[in-house]
Amino acid sequence: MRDLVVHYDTPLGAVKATDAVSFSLGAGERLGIAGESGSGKTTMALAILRLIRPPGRIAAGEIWLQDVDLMSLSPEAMRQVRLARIALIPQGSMNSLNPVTRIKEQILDALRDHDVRISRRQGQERVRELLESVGLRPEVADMFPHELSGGMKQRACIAIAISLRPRVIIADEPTSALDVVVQKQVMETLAKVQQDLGAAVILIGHDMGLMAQFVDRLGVMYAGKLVEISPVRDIFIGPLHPYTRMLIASLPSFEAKGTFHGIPGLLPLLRDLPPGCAFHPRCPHAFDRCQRDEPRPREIQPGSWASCHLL
Amino acid sequence: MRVDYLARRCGVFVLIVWIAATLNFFLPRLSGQDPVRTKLLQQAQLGGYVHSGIDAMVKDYDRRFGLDRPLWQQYLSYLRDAARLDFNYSIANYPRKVNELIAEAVPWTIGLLGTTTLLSFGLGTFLGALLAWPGAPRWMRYLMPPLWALHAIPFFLLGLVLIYLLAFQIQLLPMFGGYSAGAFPGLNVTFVWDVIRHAILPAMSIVLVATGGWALAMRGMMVTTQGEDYVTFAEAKGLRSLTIFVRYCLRNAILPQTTALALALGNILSGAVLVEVIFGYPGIGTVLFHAIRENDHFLIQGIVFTVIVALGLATLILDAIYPLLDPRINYRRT
Amino acid sequence: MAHAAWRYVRRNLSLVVGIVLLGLLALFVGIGHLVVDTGKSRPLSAPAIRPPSADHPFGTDRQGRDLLATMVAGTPLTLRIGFIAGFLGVGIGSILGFVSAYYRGAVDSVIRGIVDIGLTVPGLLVLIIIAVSLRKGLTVDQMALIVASLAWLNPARTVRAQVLSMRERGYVEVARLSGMSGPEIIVKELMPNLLPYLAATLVNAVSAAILASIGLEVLGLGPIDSPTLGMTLYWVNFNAALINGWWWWWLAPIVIILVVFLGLFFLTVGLDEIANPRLRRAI
Amino acid sequence: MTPLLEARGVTKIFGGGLFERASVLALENFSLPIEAERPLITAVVGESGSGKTTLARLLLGLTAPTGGHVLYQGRDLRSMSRADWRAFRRDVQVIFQDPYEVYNPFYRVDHVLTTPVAKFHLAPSRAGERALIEDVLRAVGLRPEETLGRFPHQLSGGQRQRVMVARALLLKPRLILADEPVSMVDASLRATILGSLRSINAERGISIVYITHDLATAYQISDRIIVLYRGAVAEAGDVELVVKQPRHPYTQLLLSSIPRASAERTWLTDRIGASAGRPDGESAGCRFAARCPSAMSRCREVRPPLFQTDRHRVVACYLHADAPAQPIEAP
Repeated sequence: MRDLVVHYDTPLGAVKATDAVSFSLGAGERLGIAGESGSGKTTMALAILRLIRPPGRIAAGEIWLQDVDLMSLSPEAMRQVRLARIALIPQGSMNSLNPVTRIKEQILDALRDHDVRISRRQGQERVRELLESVGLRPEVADMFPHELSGGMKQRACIAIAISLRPRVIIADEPTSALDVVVQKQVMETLAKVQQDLGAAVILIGHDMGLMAQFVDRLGVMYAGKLVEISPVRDIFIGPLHPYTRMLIASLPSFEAKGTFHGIPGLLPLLRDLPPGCAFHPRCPHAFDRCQRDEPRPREIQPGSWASCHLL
Repeated sequence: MRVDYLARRCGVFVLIVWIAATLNFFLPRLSGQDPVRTKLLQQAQLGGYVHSGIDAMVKDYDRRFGLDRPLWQQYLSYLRDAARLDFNYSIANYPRKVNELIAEAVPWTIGLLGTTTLLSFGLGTFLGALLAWPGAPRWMRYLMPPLWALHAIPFFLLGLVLIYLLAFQIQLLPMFGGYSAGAFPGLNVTFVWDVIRHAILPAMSIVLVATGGWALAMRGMMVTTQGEDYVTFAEAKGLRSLTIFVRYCLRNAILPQTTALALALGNILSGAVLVEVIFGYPGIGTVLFHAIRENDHFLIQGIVFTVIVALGLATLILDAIYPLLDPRINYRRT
Repeated sequence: MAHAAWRYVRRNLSLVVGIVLLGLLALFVGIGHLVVDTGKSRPLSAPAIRPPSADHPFGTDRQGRDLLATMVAGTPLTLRIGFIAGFLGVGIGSILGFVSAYYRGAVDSVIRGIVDIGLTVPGLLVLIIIAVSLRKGLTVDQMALIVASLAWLNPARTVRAQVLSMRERGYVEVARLSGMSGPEIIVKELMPNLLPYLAATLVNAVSAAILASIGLEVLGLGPIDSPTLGMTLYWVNFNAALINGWWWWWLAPIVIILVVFLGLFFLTVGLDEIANPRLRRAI
Repeated sequence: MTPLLEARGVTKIFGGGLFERASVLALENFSLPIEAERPLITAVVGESGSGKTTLARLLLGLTAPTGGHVLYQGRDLRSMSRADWRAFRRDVQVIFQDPYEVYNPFYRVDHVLTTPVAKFHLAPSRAGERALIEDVLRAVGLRPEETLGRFPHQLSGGQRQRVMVARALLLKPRLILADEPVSMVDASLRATILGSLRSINAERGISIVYITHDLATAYQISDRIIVLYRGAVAEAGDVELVVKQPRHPYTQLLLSSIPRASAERTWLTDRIGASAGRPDGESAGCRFAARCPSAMSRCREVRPPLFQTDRHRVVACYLHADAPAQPIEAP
């Protein structure tokens, strides 16, 4: 992804949901994108699949999948890419499955629309195989979404996502509504299927603990900008950007009891962002340059990028 | 689970039938004196060749519903009659039985009402769905304002306008009645064609108005479903827009539309009664109109009871169909 | 609140169209009463069957009524029936809806049962039975009461549904924990959010009541001697004005009824837009 | 000393009426005394369906228990007079979970603050009211001029939740019941709100019952903790003991399932976790038996009592049957 800019047209003027976001993803790599609400992380994920609907629109930027710029594809060509090469696992809290059709139908209709010619029997077999690979009993194929628990619904979505052996899986807060025990089982399933497929995973979320334990590299977004992106171990050992540092410090931990380091100030409103670096009103190290010009992302250490005037 | 859902629906139906009979019995007695009896006596004094029959009827009426009899006994005998669908003789067209008159009129109303309701529901739902589909042709958008305006007018009003334009001015279609005066009813092509020509205007006045309503409702529902999460995920699955439109949006938007149909049956029928009166169409509506004009209580009560029961049945059928469309119904209690 | 309301009206076209239509009607009736002698709406007060002319702008009918006078006198009567029945219906309906939704229990299931069944039964037929039984000379107000007897069903259902959804909201519990009593919560917490819905339900009820009253009158069950719009249509049908080509006889009532229904319809759409605006989310 | 608020052998069953389907046992024989003298922060931790929100509504008197008693200063809520209820409302206040649901869209946010002041006559004059409100707003880290006069949709989730905390402070309660107060708030603001709850307890001596699914925040803020599993207490006691040396298999499973925000990678194991499956129906024995790795036959027959394994910890598990069992409260 190079310099992606997504605008939302509102009665109060165009709002930049993501602003010049760039990053690269290796084959089979697990990249985490962490950020709080309004940071633009979900918008960025939907932009990759070109699913931004009005009033939103992709204003600028390129998204390369190996040697193809997705922005240049025709709508029909882009449709072919979805699921076959880039698949989405939706948010856990949403009702992402069609409430009135059985699970097997929702797997087979994806295969059919990607011109996969298989007989009915082969279809049933493929469905059973997919459900088993995500730890679901074969009977689930004939059940309706309302008959499944939260965890089972997410596993069904994972089964759908991997049905065409995609190269990239985007998981947008896949376990946000699940209990912590079920979350672990779902994430273990995701890890296993990713290894079997050798696919790359982009995990979008706000749970820093989940990021620490699952991803290889972590990007942190704030007010539509990618403020830092580094290997996950380095981020937790020595975070570069002040926001990342304060975010990690605010997390409840089992070591330091009774200490509370919140980040003062308010979350920024995308429609009237402060000049210069968007974080400067809340940043304890802010100095005059931070209020004037916007910091550019620079490679501070090999593989670690951050955009902050301090560095 | 489905059985007790249906059992409850049948219970509601039986309740509706009981209420129809009770309304018929108690409402006339609201004003203290018994209007049915006064009408009978008036008819008896008229005399004429049917005199003797009317006298017998008055005696029989007094025997069963005489004011000396306790009210609940009268009520019980009325319920027994209603259960046997026996509504006595029609006072105005004695010696013809009320059931005969109703039986003659019912096919016409079912023909008119059945076809127009299904036509307007089907057309309206399809049109509404299409209007919400981004892939729909551009000119469809200009269809919205006229549908809006038509939807606000009562059926019979449009009926009057249509009669004036298409029947009176251009004489394209017959203006009145169910079939030409001289035609001899029979299952031959000419008679059937004659009936159809007579039914076109009444049918049009219902369909043009009702279709707008269904289209508006469906379009609203389609717009809501298009915003649902399972549609976003369907797009992310790379499904063809037609698959998404039919199997994800339409399939879910049709549910509230069916419920709305069940609720709207009562109003549709009330509107149709007036259309029949305006067109002199030989259905239940016109028979009711004449019965009212001649104060023929037995005929009025017979028609009201039959129509309420028929509507209760139609609602029951729709309720039975609904779980087939929505699998969640038999899972959780309604 | 006033500023927000004005911004909505400017952006809310249907509300404006509705108000304009009903305004025109009010103007017509208002000026009519000044200019026209409504006495002429009685039979034999003008030569029969005259097409529109200088001294009878709307023409005359077979019984010798001047149609302009009839329209000017009749329209307010029909609207009166609609408003009385509408207000009574919404009044009774919302109280029942409130009580059953807020206090739940046996009361709720009884009211819900009556409303659900009441709405499946075609209202017009029940009204016919009532009207036929009270056959002796009906007045306009009696007509309104008859229509009102069923007009409360729909408002009860919509208000109950609204209150049920609001009652579960967190702010009702916060209000209770802040020391507010049941009735206070209804007035202070639920009522303000309900007003836009109530307004839309009221306009709907008035529209339905007018339709029902015209329906009864066309069937001949209306107040025989009063010049309401429905009775005019009854005489149109009674004298087969259509077949005889007396077009002016039915054109006037139809145009007015059209304006009434269209006006009320756009008003409802406009009020619905205010009740649940889709644009109220801040980014 | 009679506790300020006490749940004694409380049971709550939903449904089970004439027409309803199977009844749902939300809470079973739950006891919790809350003293006012030693203002503690008690955390109640459990997954969805553990009965923790039902417990909150029972303690607030918003729903009546099917069995057992909820006592305010020794008096059962159901037999309290209007005056008792007013005192109860002043002494026990609440912070709800969803900051978007608790504000009436028709009013400005000031409405949730001015109503309790008016209803409980907390301030003699308008100026007094203004001062009181500004004081509690500052106590939760909000600037009054940035908050008052605004409509709810003009404030962020975090700001709204802090206004709710301020509202609870207005009445100077002796107990605040917080039902998942930070689960819908962003991480950076979560710590600020938890911090203000902690300081309220320490500086103003207000006991707090903190209900959550997040064991980490529970550990960080509370003094004692109760772990609920499907309506029954699995383990309870001093938070250091329960979290650092968990005894009940369920508590151990909870702790091992939480991904730690640290550089070490201990969370992901390669085997597929036991498929959660849908827990089978109401078993007479321990409700965790179906998922418990060390379940014994005894576990499936009889509900385990609370065994007192340490001075400040009880565990409902037969693995510790050697410890003395607490008598089951007579409902």
